[in-house]
Amino acid sequence: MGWFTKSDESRHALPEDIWQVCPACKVHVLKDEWARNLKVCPKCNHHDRLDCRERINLLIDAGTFREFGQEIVPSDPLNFQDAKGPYAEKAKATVSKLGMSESVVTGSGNIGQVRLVIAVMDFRFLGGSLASGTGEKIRLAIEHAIRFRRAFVMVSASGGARMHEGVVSLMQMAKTCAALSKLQKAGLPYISILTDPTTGGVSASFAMIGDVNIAEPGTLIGFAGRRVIEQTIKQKLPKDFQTAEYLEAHGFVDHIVNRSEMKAFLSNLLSYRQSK
Amino acid sequence: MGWFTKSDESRHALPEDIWQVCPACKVHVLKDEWARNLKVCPKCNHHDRLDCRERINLLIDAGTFREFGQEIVPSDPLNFQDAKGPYAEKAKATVSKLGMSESVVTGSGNIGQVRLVIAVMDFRFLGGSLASGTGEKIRLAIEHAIRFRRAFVMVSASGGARMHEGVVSLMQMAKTCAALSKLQKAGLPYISILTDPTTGGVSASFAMIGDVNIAEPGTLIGFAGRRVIEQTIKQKLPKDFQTAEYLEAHGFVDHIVNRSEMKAFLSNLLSYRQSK
Amino acid sequence: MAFEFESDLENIRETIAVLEQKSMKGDAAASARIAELRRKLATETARVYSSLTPWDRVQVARHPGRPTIDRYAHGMCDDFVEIHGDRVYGDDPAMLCGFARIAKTKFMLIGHRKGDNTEENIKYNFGMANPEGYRKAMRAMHLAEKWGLPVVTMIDTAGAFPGMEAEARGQAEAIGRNLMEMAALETPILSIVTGEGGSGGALGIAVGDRILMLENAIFSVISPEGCASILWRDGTKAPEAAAALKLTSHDLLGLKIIDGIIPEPIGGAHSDPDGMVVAVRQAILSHLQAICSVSKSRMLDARYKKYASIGRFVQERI
Amino acid sequence: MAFEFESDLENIRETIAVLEQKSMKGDAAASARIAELRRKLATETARVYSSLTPWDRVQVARHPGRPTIDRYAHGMCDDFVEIHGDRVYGDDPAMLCGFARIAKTKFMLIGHRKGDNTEENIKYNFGMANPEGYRKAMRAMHLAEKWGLPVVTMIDTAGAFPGMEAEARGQAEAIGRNLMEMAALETPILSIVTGEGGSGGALGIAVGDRILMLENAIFSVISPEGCASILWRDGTKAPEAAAALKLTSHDLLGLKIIDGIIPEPIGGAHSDPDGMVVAVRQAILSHLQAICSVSKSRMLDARYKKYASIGRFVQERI
Ligand SMILES: [Zn+2]
Ligand SMILES: [Zn+2]
Repeated sequence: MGWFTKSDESRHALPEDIWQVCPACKVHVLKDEWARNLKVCPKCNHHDRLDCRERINLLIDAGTFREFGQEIVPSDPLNFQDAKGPYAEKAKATVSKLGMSESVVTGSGNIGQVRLVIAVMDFRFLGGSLASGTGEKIRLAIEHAIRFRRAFVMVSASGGARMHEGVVSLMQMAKTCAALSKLQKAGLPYISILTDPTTGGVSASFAMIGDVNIAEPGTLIGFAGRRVIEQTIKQKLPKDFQTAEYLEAHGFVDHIVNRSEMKAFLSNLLSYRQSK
Repeated sequence: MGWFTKSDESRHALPEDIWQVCPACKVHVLKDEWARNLKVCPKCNHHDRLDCRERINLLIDAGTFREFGQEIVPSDPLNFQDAKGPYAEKAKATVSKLGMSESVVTGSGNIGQVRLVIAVMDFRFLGGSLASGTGEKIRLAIEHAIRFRRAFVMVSASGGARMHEGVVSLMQMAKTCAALSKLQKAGLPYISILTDPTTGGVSASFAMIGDVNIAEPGTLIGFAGRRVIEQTIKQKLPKDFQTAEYLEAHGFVDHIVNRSEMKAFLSNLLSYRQSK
Repeated sequence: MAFEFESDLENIRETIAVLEQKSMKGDAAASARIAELRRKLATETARVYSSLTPWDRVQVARHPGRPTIDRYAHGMCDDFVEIHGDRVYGDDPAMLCGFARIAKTKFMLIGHRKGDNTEENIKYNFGMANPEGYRKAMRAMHLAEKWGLPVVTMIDTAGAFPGMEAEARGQAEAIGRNLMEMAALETPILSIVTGEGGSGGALGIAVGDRILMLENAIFSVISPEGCASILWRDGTKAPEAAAALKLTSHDLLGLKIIDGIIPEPIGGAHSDPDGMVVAVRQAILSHLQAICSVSKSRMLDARYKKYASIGRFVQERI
Repeated sequence: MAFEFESDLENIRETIAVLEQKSMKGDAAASARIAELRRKLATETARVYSSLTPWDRVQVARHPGRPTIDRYAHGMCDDFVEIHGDRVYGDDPAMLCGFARIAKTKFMLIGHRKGDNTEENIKYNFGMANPEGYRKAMRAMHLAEKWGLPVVTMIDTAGAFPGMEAEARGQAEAIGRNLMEMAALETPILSIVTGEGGSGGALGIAVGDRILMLENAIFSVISPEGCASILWRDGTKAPEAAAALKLTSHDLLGLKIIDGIIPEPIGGAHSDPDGMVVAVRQAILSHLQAICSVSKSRMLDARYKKYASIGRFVQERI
């Protein structure tokens, strides 16, 4: 376990910016090691968040990813404005800052011999919130999967629906699930990968209804927020509440898979699809 | 409430055999009143067991019932013999004593304008046990319902599978449910009426999977026996455990209906079937 | 219960009450004045209710005197047979399901259940369903599909219940599954938001071929209070949030999220519950007739297109 | 663990053990005698196991050394991916479900899970599933149906768990629903009773296109002890009840309830678990090939006829 130092002394002897502090156990890990370990803490196995490009690189064979629907960007159906100003500006700034058009990236790509359709949410984009552009991109990806009879893999990471788009955003839950019902009818596999965090309207739509639900260890998965629940029931919640492990024990997650094994697991799982 | 006396004195002044004692609350009721009240205790609403003829008279318009499969009688696939002697003799004696061929009576009949197929179990026949003849009669009744596109109504009253026929009897659970899966596919209504008692292999096959499950008040409904459960979990069970009311609260019974209202309820319920 | 925006109306009502006492004692002038004030009350009520702010409507939508689903079920239906249970865990009293008939029109009625008083509200968990409520609703819909009955859902909830047990038993899964299965349900679905249409807990039974709203009902991705405390960092900005969220029936008709508005009696549904029930009854009859007249495959196509088209603002990009 | 009917064998085994000690000390005569005794043990074992009484077989079927489903899953499969949960309430460790592959043959493996030791047995509830186990199994079957995989179920349970919570969560409903849905499942099902096939809890995953039994497995409507205490009013009459119930593989093949017997290694599955696993592997491969070769509609017809014909003894009426 050479990646993280054992003594404070040796740590302080090195320049600050080469260290990554694990958000969970606070251990210091060399940034190189942290990256090589796929942002997973070598000490406590905390799975730190990946952005959509990192996730696609993790799961899809290099050079095979073809992105869909980059022309779909946020819309502002409500002309929404809050205390900090117009949503339109905030969204525009996010798009240009992150260089991605919405909170999800969709496309097709290969894992070995298998070509599949994948949608990957990015929590950096307004908390991975589900908005009209997000829902539309996911719907189009699912329809692509149906057209080409490919499996659909959804990687969720979201705080829920984007309130700046009001009910239009809420309705993306219905839209994406309607597309999934078509996928279901077409007999095509739907794998849902739940990553930290998968909550609110995303958990209550496409994320929990995979043919197979896979989660990374420790992932926060839940409908209502912890604080809201504690206020409602006026008691403290168990520590493991709403973790992937809790969800597995309660019958909602099929398998918890370490990040380093995720691609192999997914590849093997999809090999069970029988060509009809 | 003139049916039952208020004083012991007046009761003792009358000949013994005109009284019915309620098995639940021990109140004495005049036999005439007891019968007129459909064997329901006017004091505590205890629903005493009906035999199959009484049940058919209760539910089906007089003169419209046509029985099926009277030629099906118990068979003895195992040549079963226990401490008391051969099952074949016991079964034969039961048939001749009760004047019915098996533990279920099946047929078609009318409720108002609607003709339906009905199967009624009789607890007097070896505890209403499910045996090969029972299963076969139920299967044939369901197939009749499918052929003539009628609703199927099952009135259960059984302690479970008849062990004298071994696995042949167990397999009647699969047989009847297979027939129900055909009824389901044909889009025909299946109403399950659970009467006291509905337990064991009957509860774990056709009785609990109605489109609509109806029960009489206080009906014992359960898979395992109370004593077995108490021995297993080493604690006392709640008083209402395995009652119709308990099952309704736990999501398995749609409606609890008093005997006097059962026919009208059933008739009204079936009126919701849309002719396609 | 009176609202802030009703203070003028409340003053008139109080004056009428005082005059009525006098009138009973034989004061003829008072009687005349009462008649005049009643006319004024009607005019003023109409004026006030025609210019409600979104936040006002939130109050009206939540008014405890609004008809509950029990009132609709028994007031507008000529027959109603409740069915219980999800067949896996329990029977959720916060979700009412049953066979319903209006004249010759039969359907499956499904909806959130609020109470008429505190006791009922506690029993019905204030209309906030648990997973077993959503699963019971789905079971009822599949039963309707099998028996050839259309489905009418009535939405009136602050949201799905945010409880520990609800999470443990899969609140998210239950709602998500409903969304998927409703999209493919082979029987017509008419959804009516009668009061509060709160977030995923509302949507969980609202994937209709048509969605109607009562005039003063609201339908929102989040409560105005919740939105205000997150985006304004100040819960008292709920009125601003309510306006920004475009949660009223008129806003949502404009956004083409909903398909129609059922007008409320002047003064709101709570001021004339019976009148409201009659209006909903009529709306159900006419809309069911329309959606039941198309073929199954066209209905499913149209339902898919309806939801697929929400949020495609290609021409209005930021 | 040794059975009563194995007492002769046990004597030989003990003698061998004593002689082995001597042999290790260089006693050549002992070595020769050991070889002789080993041959005798093999012959005697074959003799004893070829004439087991039904009650003997009950003991063998329950032997803690028999291969469990985990042993099969990992011993015979080239790959196994467990899936968890019923998606409504929990994940029942007493029911194992997962994608499985033997060479190029892929299927969904589902079965009761007993443990290899006390700790595991407690964890797996001694192979007695709760409703969520049956519901997980059904979910796995529907998943197999969707993905085009056949289903292999392995039955080894004393029965469905008779607990208070199991009743509250619908043990009866869960089993009944499985019976109905398995009958219509649009993918082939191969069921193998590997140990105890106890009553409804066994049948709940046993509605196969073919049902096989391991030679010493049992399949019964009730445990012999239960039957004896009810019909003989004497639990010690279990051996008589076991005989009367016709619960052995040979009896049930004769009654045409099952479709085949998988022979066990001489001395029973527990005496050579690896050999047993290999035999089951072969049986799965050959039977799956057969049942997967017919069309879907013929398969469903045949499945229906199979169950419809059980218990039609028109010619043998009492
Ligand atoms: Zn760490
Ligand atoms: Zn009584």
